[in-house]
Amino acid sequence: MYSDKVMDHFKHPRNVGEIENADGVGEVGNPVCGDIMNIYLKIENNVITDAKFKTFGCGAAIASSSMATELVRGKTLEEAWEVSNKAVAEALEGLPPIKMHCSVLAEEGIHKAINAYRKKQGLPLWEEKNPHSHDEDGEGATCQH
Amino acid sequence: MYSDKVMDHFKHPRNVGEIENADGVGEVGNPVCGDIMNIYLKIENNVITDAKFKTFGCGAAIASSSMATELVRGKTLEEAWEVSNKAVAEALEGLPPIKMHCSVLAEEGIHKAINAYRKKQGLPLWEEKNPHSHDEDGEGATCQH
Amino acid sequence: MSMGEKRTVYMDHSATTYVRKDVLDAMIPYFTEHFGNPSSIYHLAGDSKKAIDTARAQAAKALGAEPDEVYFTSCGSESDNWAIKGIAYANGKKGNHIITTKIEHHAVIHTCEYLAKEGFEITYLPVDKYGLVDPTELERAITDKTILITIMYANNEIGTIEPIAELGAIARKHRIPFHTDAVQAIGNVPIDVKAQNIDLLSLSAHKFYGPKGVGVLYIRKGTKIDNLIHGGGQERRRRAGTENIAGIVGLGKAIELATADIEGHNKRIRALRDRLLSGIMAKIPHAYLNGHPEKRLPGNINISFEFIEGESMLLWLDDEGICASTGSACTSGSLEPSHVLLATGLPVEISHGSLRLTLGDANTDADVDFVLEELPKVVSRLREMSPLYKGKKEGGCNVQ
Amino acid sequence: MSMGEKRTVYMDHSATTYVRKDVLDAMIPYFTEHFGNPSSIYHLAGDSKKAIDTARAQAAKALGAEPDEVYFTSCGSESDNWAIKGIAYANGKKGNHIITTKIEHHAVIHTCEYLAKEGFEITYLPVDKYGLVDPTELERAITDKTILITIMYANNEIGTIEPIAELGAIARKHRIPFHTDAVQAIGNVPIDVKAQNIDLLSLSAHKFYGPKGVGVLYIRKGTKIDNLIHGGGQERRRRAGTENIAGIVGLGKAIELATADIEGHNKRIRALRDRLLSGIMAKIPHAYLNGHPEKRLPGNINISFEFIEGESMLLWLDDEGICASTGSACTSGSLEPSHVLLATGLPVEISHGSLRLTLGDANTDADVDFVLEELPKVVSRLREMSPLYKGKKEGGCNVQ
Ligand SMILES: Cc1ncc(COP(=O)(O)O)c(C=O)c1O
Ligand SMILES: Cc1ncc(COP(=O)(O)O)c(C=O)c1O
Repeated sequence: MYSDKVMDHFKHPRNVGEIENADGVGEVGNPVCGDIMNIYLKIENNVITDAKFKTFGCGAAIASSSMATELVRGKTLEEAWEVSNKAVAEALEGLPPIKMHCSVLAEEGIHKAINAYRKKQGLPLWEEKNPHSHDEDGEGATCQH
Repeated sequence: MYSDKVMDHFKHPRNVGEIENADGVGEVGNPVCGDIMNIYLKIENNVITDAKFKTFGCGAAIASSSMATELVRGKTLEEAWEVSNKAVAEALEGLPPIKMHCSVLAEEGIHKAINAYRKKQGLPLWEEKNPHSHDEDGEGATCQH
Repeated sequence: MSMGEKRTVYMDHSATTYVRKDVLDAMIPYFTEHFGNPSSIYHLAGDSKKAIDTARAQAAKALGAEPDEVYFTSCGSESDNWAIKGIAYANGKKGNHIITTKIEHHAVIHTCEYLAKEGFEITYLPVDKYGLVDPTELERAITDKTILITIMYANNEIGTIEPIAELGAIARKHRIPFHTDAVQAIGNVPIDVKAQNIDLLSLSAHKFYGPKGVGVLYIRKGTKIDNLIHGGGQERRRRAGTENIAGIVGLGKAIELATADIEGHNKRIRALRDRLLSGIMAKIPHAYLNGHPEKRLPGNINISFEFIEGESMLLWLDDEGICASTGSACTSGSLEPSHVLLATGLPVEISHGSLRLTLGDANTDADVDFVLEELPKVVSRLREMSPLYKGKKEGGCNVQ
Repeated sequence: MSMGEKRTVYMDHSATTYVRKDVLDAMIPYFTEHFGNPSSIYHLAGDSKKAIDTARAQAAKALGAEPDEVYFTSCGSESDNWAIKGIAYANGKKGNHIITTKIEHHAVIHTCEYLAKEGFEITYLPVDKYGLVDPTELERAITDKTILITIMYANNEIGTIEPIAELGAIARKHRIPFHTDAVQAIGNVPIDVKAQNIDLLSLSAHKFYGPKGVGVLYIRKGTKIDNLIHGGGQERRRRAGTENIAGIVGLGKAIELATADIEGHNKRIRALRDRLLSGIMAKIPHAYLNGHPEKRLPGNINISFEFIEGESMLLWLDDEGICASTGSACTSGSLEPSHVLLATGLPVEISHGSLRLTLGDANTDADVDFVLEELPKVVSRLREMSPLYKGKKEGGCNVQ
């Protein structure tokens, strides 16, 4: 059901862990939904120098966290903000339709972490899309309560 | 579906044919029902000395005709009248429930032939059961129009 | 086909077929090795899933359909029931009128009768003496309450092939879902659900050298239909039940083989059939062909022999090793002989003497010779003891 | 069980089983040799008829039923649908109330939901924390409109075995037809439909080493029930469709073998299961057994591991060659995790971390050792990357 890339990132997840004194932390998801992602960013001169995650969730959730942290590393905040859920899913060589929400969660986690950093810095927050509204395809199942 | 005895009487039917100047002829059944039996009797001194049949019908109809003519040969009319459909079916080592009406038809054929003889002789007719009412088991399917 | 000591000539392929060796070979690994439940996520289940996908693609290709319009069922009867009840129950608010014909298989007729008891109105279209439905009759029968038209592709008894594309076009024009029972048609007629405007189609693997116990309902995308078997999420949530993987694999392989060269296959079967048919007609008097002379299934012969009854014919033929069938009520335990023969206007008494021979892949010229040798003997043996035949010869009790 | 190069440990027997060799051997001749349609009258068909009679007797014996109370279907789901809709539609004039439970298989629940849309009233009985139905609750739920009680024999997820004889006695007392979905029970629990007052019972061959695509509905003589699949006269006019002879033969053989020595079989499986269960409990903290400690299927283990999610567990286990399943919604594409676990009162977030291991005939001590080796690694690997686990350790975001 999963692409080789997803399986690779699931079995060998990159960047697992926490960053002590992270510059930005994004916590998204809900245990009731079956997935929670915590994203930790280290930011220097507007550039993400390190990214880590901890995730409770299915294979796609773990692989999406892994890929998302890979994708934002080394990027400026502006660039990182543009890393969409689609970009995550594509980098994973696709996700099953019912798993698209995992990539959405990863995007949200990055956004939350960046805004947490901006808040700390006293910078104006960037506008986050509504959580779980990224679902342009009508494909991503989202956990609604 | 048929007993060996039925198959034997079907494949090697006894007494097929007509009797010229028969003393009694019974014609029963209906082409619409899918079975017609003609029973021919030769009667001397109240005893059936010969019995033959012609039958249009299924395997059970042919076997029943064959067995019924066998059973009545050599019997007095009184004895022959008592040869019931059950006796025919039993002599055939059983008939499938939906084929019981074939034995009923054979009994009727014999009765009709005997009464035809009695009529010719100016004797009072014996009371025939209603055609197709022999169905005490509720098992024999009868062709109703 | 030879079996054991005694010769067996199987000419009842419309009743069911044996499973082809290559089909069985394809099925075997799915009983013991690739047995995983396709709903599971482990690798073992992946093999099952892939096998089902392949079979679905094979079935879709044979019908000119998309794979996700193919739903596996347990038999032709289930497919018919699902199509008819599913459409009826899902569209009950729009109307309650269903159009079918007098010559459908019982899987269609009895389902319609059941719905009639629940308040649906059923029109049974008549057929002509060949068993053909008249498209103008169909159009006349349509009302604004009509929610389903179901007409079989080819008749199982007399082999008549209906003008499905024409009938489908009429249904389409009136925007009424069109179902066809194609159980007898697969492998014998080129089918294209798109070109022929078919919205739902039933088929059953055991009629084309696949296994018993597996069928398909094709459902055109967008068709509003209720489920018949509710439960797990199998078949895209439309037909519950753990998939009969081996059966589905067999169906896929069998339909691929059956539709690979329909014309070539038909040519061979038709040649055998035609020789058998003309031989019978030449050798046996008072015999009438039922069904259409040309628009018929390539392997089908259905003949009525006057003055005799079908079951007794079958018993004698069986004794010679010939497997055939009849429309006589005497085999079935029902009082009425074949509703199909009666619908073509054949008198009841003659329909009792009908014989169906349906040829298939394993039949040979020798089989045809053998039947031509034996059948006339059987018919005359039975006629000799028939009081009707005597009547006929003497001009007496003439059945007609 | 070993397959090819890589070790495969199949512990998902409740999902489906492989076909036993002796069962497959029994089936094979019915594909190619004894393939005749049992509705025909020739000898070839006689073999099919006899084979079906034998299988019917085998199934009847396993249930303590009469052979003519056994109806072959295409799967457990069809049997459930037939029982529930058949009783509902046939008795709609008497009442419209059906009693079932919250932990039934979807084949029962979704059928009831379908009927609810058609105007039937459904009571879903609750269960206790072990998944047990309380007979006094059943009795309380009965009204004078109740026309059917349907309660599963043993639960497919948590393995809990319901007090069927007691529940059946209550149904009998109130003269309400009692159906039980015994799909998971066959071969694991001695069944006697007479002693246990069961009026209808569903089973499916692929759960006890028979083929997929064939099941049984037992219907007590005299039970008023509509057909689900209308058509030909098969199964004494109650279930149309040319019989899946090979499948039926397989079911018969499989049920005979599965019920020949239930106690002996259970003893072996239970020993393996208990060693596996206690090993897991000893090695992995924060693990909770779901289902009843004793009243459970001999091969069933269902455990929730806190802080992790089921699908990711399955993927890792699959990578090691271990086939298992979970009640997490993440495998199923539905939003809700297992309705069974929720009905036992397990919090949603914990039910996401459930693992079902169901042992079967081919499992060995080595398999148990292997799972005891690998599973703890998988759980701790996933916990290491779980933010909840960290929360737990630091007393933070504690799920409970
Ligand atoms: C309890 C229960 N009922 C019904 C079913 C459905 O059986 P089948 O998949 O054969 O339709 C299953 C198995 O999936 C089951 O475990
Ligand atoms: C035209 C037609 N429809 C439906 C069926 C039913 O198919 P099955 O026996 O597979 O249910 C048959 C065959 O028996 C058939 O010939």
